[in-house]
Amino acid sequence: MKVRYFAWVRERVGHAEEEIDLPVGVTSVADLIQHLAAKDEGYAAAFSEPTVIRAALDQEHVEHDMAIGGAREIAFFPPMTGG
Amino acid sequence: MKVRYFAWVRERVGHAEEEIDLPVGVTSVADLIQHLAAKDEGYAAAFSEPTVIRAALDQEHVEHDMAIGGAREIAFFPPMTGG
Amino acid sequence: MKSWNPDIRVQRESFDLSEESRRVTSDRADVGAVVAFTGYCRDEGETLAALELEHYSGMAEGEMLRIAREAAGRWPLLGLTIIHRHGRIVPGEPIVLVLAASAHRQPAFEAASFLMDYLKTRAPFWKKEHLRDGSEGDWVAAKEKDDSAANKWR
Amino acid sequence: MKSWNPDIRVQRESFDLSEESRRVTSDRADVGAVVAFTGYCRDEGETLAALELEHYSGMAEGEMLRIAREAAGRWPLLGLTIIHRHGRIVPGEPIVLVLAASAHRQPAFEAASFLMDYLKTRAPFWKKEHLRDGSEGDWVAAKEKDDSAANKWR
Repeated sequence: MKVRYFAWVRERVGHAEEEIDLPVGVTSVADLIQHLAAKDEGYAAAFSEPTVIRAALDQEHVEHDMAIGGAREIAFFPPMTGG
Repeated sequence: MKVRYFAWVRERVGHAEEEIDLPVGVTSVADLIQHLAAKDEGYAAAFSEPTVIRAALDQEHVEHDMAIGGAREIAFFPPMTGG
Repeated sequence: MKSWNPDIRVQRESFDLSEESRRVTSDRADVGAVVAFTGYCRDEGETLAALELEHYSGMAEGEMLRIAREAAGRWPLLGLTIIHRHGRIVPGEPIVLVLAASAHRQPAFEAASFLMDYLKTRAPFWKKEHLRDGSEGDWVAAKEKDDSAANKWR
Repeated sequence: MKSWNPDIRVQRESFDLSEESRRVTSDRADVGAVVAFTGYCRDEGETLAALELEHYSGMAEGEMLRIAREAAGRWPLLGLTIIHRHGRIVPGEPIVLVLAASAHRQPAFEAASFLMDYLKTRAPFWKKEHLRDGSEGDWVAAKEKDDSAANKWR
């Protein structure tokens, strides 16, 4: 699936998007955050405070306990500051 | 002093303004309304429900118990419908 | 903070929203929010030909200025414009503009809403209807709910 | 009542308030009230050179449309426009426009205020500061009070 990052999550991770295969055992948004945080220092910095990270599945806001299911795209970003 | 009338008060009275000398005994706005209502049928129709009539002394809203004092201009009109 | 005075106008002519917005925001960068309310003449289910707006010249401007100063005392505003038209206005045309500028959105929204509620009940304007069937309609009746809307700010 | 769809735009270019207002009011005479909120880029005490607005293309439009439909379900609106800019925006320039049209003023005020509160907390846009001293500033932090403003509509 495609993973997208925005704002300072993107800057810390080091890229705007990537394709990943969901590892066995990763079923919820929270699982994926934990998995990504372990990849390297950049990811660790991006996800060091998981509770502030917002997530969207197929471009809709979701909570961290949401199952990823068959979503094609997941996005992680800080609280929004538009308007 | 100058007395001015607006909207349906003006239409019922039959003119937009007039000069009057305050009769002895007329000291408050309510007194003047009572005095005017007795002038003729038009005035009587204009002031038949005194409580709905709004008044302004020298172009500021006042209550009916306000003393007319040395005001140069008094105005009577229905509740406003601007905006 | 730049000093400013409320911009109060009573006029026959219409107005341009963009121009009025520029007037309060140009040459400055401390304004973060502008709320512009425009009130229009409705055709009341295609029955209305026009509204004739009568006003008390002099008092109208004075009352609008008092209302504007009241708003400026209640909220941290950076600019304020009130334009009220008089004369004959046909359906679809604007009647009134209230524009409030502030650093943040909340004061601008509240001030604009307050100004409209107060204008409705305190500014000396009266609307008379002219109907499409050629007859002279009634004077528009004041609404109870306009009074209660104004009272909520007390 | 004419049927209508919310007008949702995410764009680099600025917008014209009068033109957007005309778009929702022309060729009809049932609109009695238009509330237009414009949000501007402030210079933050002359420290800010520009804001860079990043957005999640696709989701931004989708979320704005969901918010607009939510407003249309809550208030008797006759038109609704939301324009949000992205890219580099300098102080004094507009960032966002929310415009709500209704027969009466209360729904227009409430819907515009609701839309702004929801946009702030749900539309995927992020602001990064570029400072006048040449340094890259921080990402603007989300405000606790924006969350509470949005929550009051629940």
